[in-house]
Amino acid sequence: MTKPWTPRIVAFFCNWCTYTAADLAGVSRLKYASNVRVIRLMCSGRVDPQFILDALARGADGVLIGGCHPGDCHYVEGNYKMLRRFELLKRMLVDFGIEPQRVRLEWISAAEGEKVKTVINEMTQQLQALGPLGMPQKFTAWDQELEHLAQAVQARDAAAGPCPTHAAPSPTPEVVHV
Amino acid sequence: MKYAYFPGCSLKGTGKAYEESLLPVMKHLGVEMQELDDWNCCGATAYMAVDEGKACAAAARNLAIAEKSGLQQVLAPCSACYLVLNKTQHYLHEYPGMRQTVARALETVGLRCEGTSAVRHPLDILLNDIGLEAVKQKVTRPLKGLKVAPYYGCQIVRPYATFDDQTNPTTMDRLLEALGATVVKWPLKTKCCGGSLTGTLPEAGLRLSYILLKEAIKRGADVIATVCPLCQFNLDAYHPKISARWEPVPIPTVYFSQLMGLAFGLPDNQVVLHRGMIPMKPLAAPAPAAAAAR
Amino acid sequence: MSKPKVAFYWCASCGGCEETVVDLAEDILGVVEKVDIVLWPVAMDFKYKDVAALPDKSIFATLLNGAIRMSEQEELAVLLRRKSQYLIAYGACAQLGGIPALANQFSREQVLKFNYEDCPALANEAKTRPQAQFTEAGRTPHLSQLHHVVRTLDQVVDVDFYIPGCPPTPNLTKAAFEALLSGKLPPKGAVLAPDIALCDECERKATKPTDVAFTEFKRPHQGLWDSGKCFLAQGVVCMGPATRSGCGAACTSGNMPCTGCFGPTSRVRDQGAKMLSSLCSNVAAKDVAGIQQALAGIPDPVGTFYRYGLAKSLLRRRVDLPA
Amino acid sequence: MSAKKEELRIGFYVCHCGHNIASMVDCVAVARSVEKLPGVALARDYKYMCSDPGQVLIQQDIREHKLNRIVVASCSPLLHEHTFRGATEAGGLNPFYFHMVNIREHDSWVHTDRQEATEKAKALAEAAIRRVAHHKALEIKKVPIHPDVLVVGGGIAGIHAAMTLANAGKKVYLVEREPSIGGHMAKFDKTFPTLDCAACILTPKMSEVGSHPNITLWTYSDVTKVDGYVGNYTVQVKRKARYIIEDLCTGCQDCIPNCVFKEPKFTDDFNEGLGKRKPVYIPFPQATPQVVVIDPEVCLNFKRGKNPDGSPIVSDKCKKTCVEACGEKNAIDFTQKDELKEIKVGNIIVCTGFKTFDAGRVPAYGYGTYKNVYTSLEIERLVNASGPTGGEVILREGKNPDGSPKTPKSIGIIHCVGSRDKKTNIWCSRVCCMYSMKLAHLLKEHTDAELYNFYIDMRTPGKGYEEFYNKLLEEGTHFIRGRVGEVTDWAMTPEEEGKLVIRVEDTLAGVVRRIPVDMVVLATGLEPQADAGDVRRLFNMSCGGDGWFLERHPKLAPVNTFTDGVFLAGCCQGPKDIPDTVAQAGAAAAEAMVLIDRGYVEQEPNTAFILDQECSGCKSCIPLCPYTAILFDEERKKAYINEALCKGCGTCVGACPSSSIVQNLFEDSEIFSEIEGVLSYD
Repeated sequence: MTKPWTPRIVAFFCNWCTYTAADLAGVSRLKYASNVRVIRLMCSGRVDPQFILDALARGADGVLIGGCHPGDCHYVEGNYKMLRRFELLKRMLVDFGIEPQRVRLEWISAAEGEKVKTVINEMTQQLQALGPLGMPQKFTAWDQELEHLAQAVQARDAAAGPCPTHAAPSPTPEVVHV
Repeated sequence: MKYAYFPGCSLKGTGKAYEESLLPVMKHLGVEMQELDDWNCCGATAYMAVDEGKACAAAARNLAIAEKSGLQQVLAPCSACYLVLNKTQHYLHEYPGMRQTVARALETVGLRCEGTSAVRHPLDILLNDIGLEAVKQKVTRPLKGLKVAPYYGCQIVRPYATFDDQTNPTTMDRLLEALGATVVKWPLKTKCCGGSLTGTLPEAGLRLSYILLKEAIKRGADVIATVCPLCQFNLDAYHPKISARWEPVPIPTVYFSQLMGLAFGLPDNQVVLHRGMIPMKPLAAPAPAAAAAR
Repeated sequence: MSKPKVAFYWCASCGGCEETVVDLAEDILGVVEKVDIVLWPVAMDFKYKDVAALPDKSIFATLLNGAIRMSEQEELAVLLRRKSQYLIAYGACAQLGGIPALANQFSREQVLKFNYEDCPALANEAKTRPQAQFTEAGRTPHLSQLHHVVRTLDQVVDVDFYIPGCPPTPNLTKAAFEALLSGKLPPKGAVLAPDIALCDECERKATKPTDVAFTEFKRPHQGLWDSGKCFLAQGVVCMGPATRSGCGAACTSGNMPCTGCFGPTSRVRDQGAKMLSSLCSNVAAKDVAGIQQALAGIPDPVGTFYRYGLAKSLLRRRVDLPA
Repeated sequence: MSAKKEELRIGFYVCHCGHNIASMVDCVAVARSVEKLPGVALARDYKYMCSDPGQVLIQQDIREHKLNRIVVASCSPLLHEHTFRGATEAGGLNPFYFHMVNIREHDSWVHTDRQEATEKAKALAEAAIRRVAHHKALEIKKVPIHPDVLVVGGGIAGIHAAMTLANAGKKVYLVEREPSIGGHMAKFDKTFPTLDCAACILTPKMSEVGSHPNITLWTYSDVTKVDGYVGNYTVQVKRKARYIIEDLCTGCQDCIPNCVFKEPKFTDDFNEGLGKRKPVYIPFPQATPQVVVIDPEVCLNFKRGKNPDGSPIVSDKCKKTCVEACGEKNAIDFTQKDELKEIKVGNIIVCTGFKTFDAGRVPAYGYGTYKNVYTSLEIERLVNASGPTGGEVILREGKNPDGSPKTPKSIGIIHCVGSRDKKTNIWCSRVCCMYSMKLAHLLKEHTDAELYNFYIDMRTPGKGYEEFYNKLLEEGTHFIRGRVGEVTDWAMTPEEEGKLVIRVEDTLAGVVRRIPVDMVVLATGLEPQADAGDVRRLFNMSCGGDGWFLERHPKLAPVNTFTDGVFLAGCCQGPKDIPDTVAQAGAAAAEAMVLIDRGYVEQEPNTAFILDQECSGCKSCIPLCPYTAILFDEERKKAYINEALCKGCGTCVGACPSSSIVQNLFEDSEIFSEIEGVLSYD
């Protein structure tokens, strides 16, 4: 049985606001889509854009970053730093052909369990409409041209017969890895 | 400023005085009103109670025509039209099911309603788009000494508080004050006029009209200013019956737009005070000095 | 006893890397003295079939420059890998994709269409395009084909070491030869340059304030720059903080900001993302409009942050292009 | 690489949490799936991991199976990370070789499909397994706690918390922004349900605070800045100029009758505007400290306008009869300026209280339109013997034929004004039913009027509360169930003439009623203070969506906040009555004492450090640190982090362009492996 495709969301939540809000959503037994996987960081300022790109490259269909509301950061201004990165990253991802809805930054305070639910459900819905990003599959597809060529060369070489191996092997200096 | 104008049935019939006075006033203020081409019944409140889907479709057809006209603002002076168009707009945004129903219905006549236009009330436009300063500048005959009871009725504030407070609206108060009138303290601003009960259950309906009229007189009002054709009709047309059942409460009820026309010094045929059944006392003539200064 | 065999090869590159080998000047003599060159198309006449005829692993080291852009390049890369004990990605293109990899923002069709049809400087009324093969006079030669994707060398074959740079400096090249020949080699996969960012050796470092807060960004052509002051302090995007050192800060010494050709340090997975992170974090504005206004000075983030590293970036390529 | 890499032996435990997890997540399947992952030595499922046997299980397994990493999949790490780190340590491992997976709050409780929830649990578990492989042994830092405590707000909560601490021998700074402590409680006449006089029970406590050797009382003062962290807060307090030298004022109040203003003519806030005061005044007779205050806004010795530093301009135009009256005490100082004090404390208790709902926001009830509509707090002052009328209940409008003020013959009390209402505040203010009945009782006692209570529901959960309700019913107070539609003055019958008419649907009788009364009392609800947002930011707390300060856990940490060393008490956390407020204040004091008596706090070792060899000295990180923990070594041209100042946000790590900064517990490799893990499911 093959399951119908559903989007994968990797979420980076700050410890103090959004992660706590997600805990609150749990305590309040709110129900939301199970597509999201939360990674806890101390602050949204810790979110390295590499994490976002890595998540996308590894198969996430969307990335959600959750931080404290502006002015409310537990570490004073970490969320502003994330906001600034996000603004340029969003633009850059469009240049990479990635729909802006796939990467989302939300301010969710510790009290906003309800918002965790709405944001995740909304994002799931949007990604469902966009369809898979499927980077790992894309990488494989892109590299098929290598395989095709390798096969063609092999076929040609086989037709040409084995390599003459008359030349002497090169003397190898002793290798010491330092 | 240009608005799509949705008159609705009343302004072409019982509420003729509203249209006859509002159009010149708006023109005088430099507002252009373009009557919607081929508009139809707003559905009114009764239709909503029978079949929301069909009522919305009927109302949405008007919105669709407005969208097609390219005018994003729909001016709906009649309270019932204003409410129904607004309600339809809300339903289209909030209920996907309703959006589909309406879309299917409109499709059959080759129309689409995106729900993008804003439904506006004349008071909203006067206060927020034109501004009281512009209104004041047009006043040539301040309504000095005229005591007015501002009567908003129910539909422009309930259930949607779009541009004014729900229990104590003040936009008309401020407008009347800008015209130079005195606004009487009148806690019945949004009380029921009796609505259609005046015809179907007169004992209940007329009683409500009677309370409004009685309280207006008691609080020293010379005239009641209204925004709604049905309110105006109820408060104006049933005096003989009310008088027979309770007591005579002879106070005129006019549209705010008529008072505006009066204050702007527009000709009688644009103020149309003669349309009321209870005549309004003529204003005291302006002091000669003030008249000369104009 | 015969000397170790060495091969030089070039793929999708401009030839600058070859120049570096020549730039070794008299030192090249020392190198040539100790090795036998078995392949060097830019300088000497060998045939591919000569290489193909060599036993596997019989070449001691191959220095390959250029990205892998064409089928022929890939074929040679595979062949040289098989024949070599050490395969070294030489220069930014082989290591990171380099300038040719900027084509990863476009499809093969877009590239061909522009170059053979739309390019304003072109006279090709017949809109002739290169063909993979054609038959003339009874013979059917095969031509190399453009791949869809520009790749780094290590995305095609296993690579032992990397010498970074566009082009690599003679010093690094010499040092690499010395290490190879003496056998004192770092662990496999190493980049043969210091693992610290460029600022370390940039003379302007001292002029960078500790409280930089960007209100705008400028591109190099948009002003005249103080030749002694940190570019970032002047609001010019300089990739130095996110780029490996080892070039001797050649660009900043020439009053041009670093563009990142040495690639990231070993700890970084995506050079562009890290540079973006560092620059944006230090923008002064706190509101979206202000932030966007400041960042408007970076109109082409992909071209700015991945000028050399697009093929090696985490996403590798514009994602919606055909394979 | 130093020693040979140790073989990874991870122990994995998935908790059923009774049915909380097991009902939605197939715990056995999760354990079986994790078992197959590289590095996993054993995987178990267990009913309650946080129980003693659960913890012992971990310890035994560490010893018997030579485990060197532990992963527990259960509830939120914010709840039990500490527990399991403890178990890991007790088993002989460094506690930071542990990682926790949240499959309850983030999984079983929020999803409805068992298969999906199980898949998610597997993915989260795999992420932790991959992550924990990168964990390093870390050491917990112990930081000493400064033993002094700051209590902010001098209402009953602040008073009780300060007294509790002071009596235990702790030094307390009590900061209150009004000229006197006492808060709302000082305004009340009697308290429900016992009807004991508020002043009688409060004022002894107030004067005790004023004279306690361990309490430094700063009234008329604001906290303006808070720096530092648990155990080591540096707090700046602005002592507003009251133009009286507190130490010299004896509280004789001779200055007040001698003020050049013969009659009091300025709004008296303490009496809710029902009374008047002079420019020099004492808010109420029992005020603590017994020190007068001069209001520069109205005192004739000041000019209107401000000096460049914001202080009022002294005109010296007044005859200064007050100074004369003060005589040799010389306590009046017109040149006094606001003074900034800096104190060091280890813990902070926030008791900033509430404000009452602005009744004008419900125009239908006529507050501000009809003079005889009152708020409940106005009535508290009106029935109070030391209030503006000496306890006589007289109407604002209307006179008897003989010209004397009128006493109401009928009074309507409207409940839930600004409470349980979507248009204003949705919460129940908890105290209004009870205080409305108290006021009904007091008003009846004072006036013998007919009393009507208009309620939606009667809410009397509390000791003796329901009994009080019964007593009121017996007293003959009318209770009408229904939300009042409006208060109006249009009369329909002769009896209604000149009265206020309350229109209400009596939902028990099923009729719409019109009840004419002389006086309407609006039982206004409780709201967060207007500046709650600023206070929250000042102390780095969170607010709920409704604006009340947020406790760390509604049940298990009701007086803690998300900031260690900052505690809550009283109505700033949510509406509550005096007994609950006092209980909470005691709890907050106890929580502070826990830290003080232990003497140190443990700091999560999630600080960042810079790889010295790798740092290029680009200085990108330095401006990013809000704690100035990153410094530049000018000699070596490299940046370094002062670990003592680092709070562990990781912002510099995310921004280092050459990845040369590492955050303990949140290393790049740990997070990358987590990303890989969460995406590993099919």
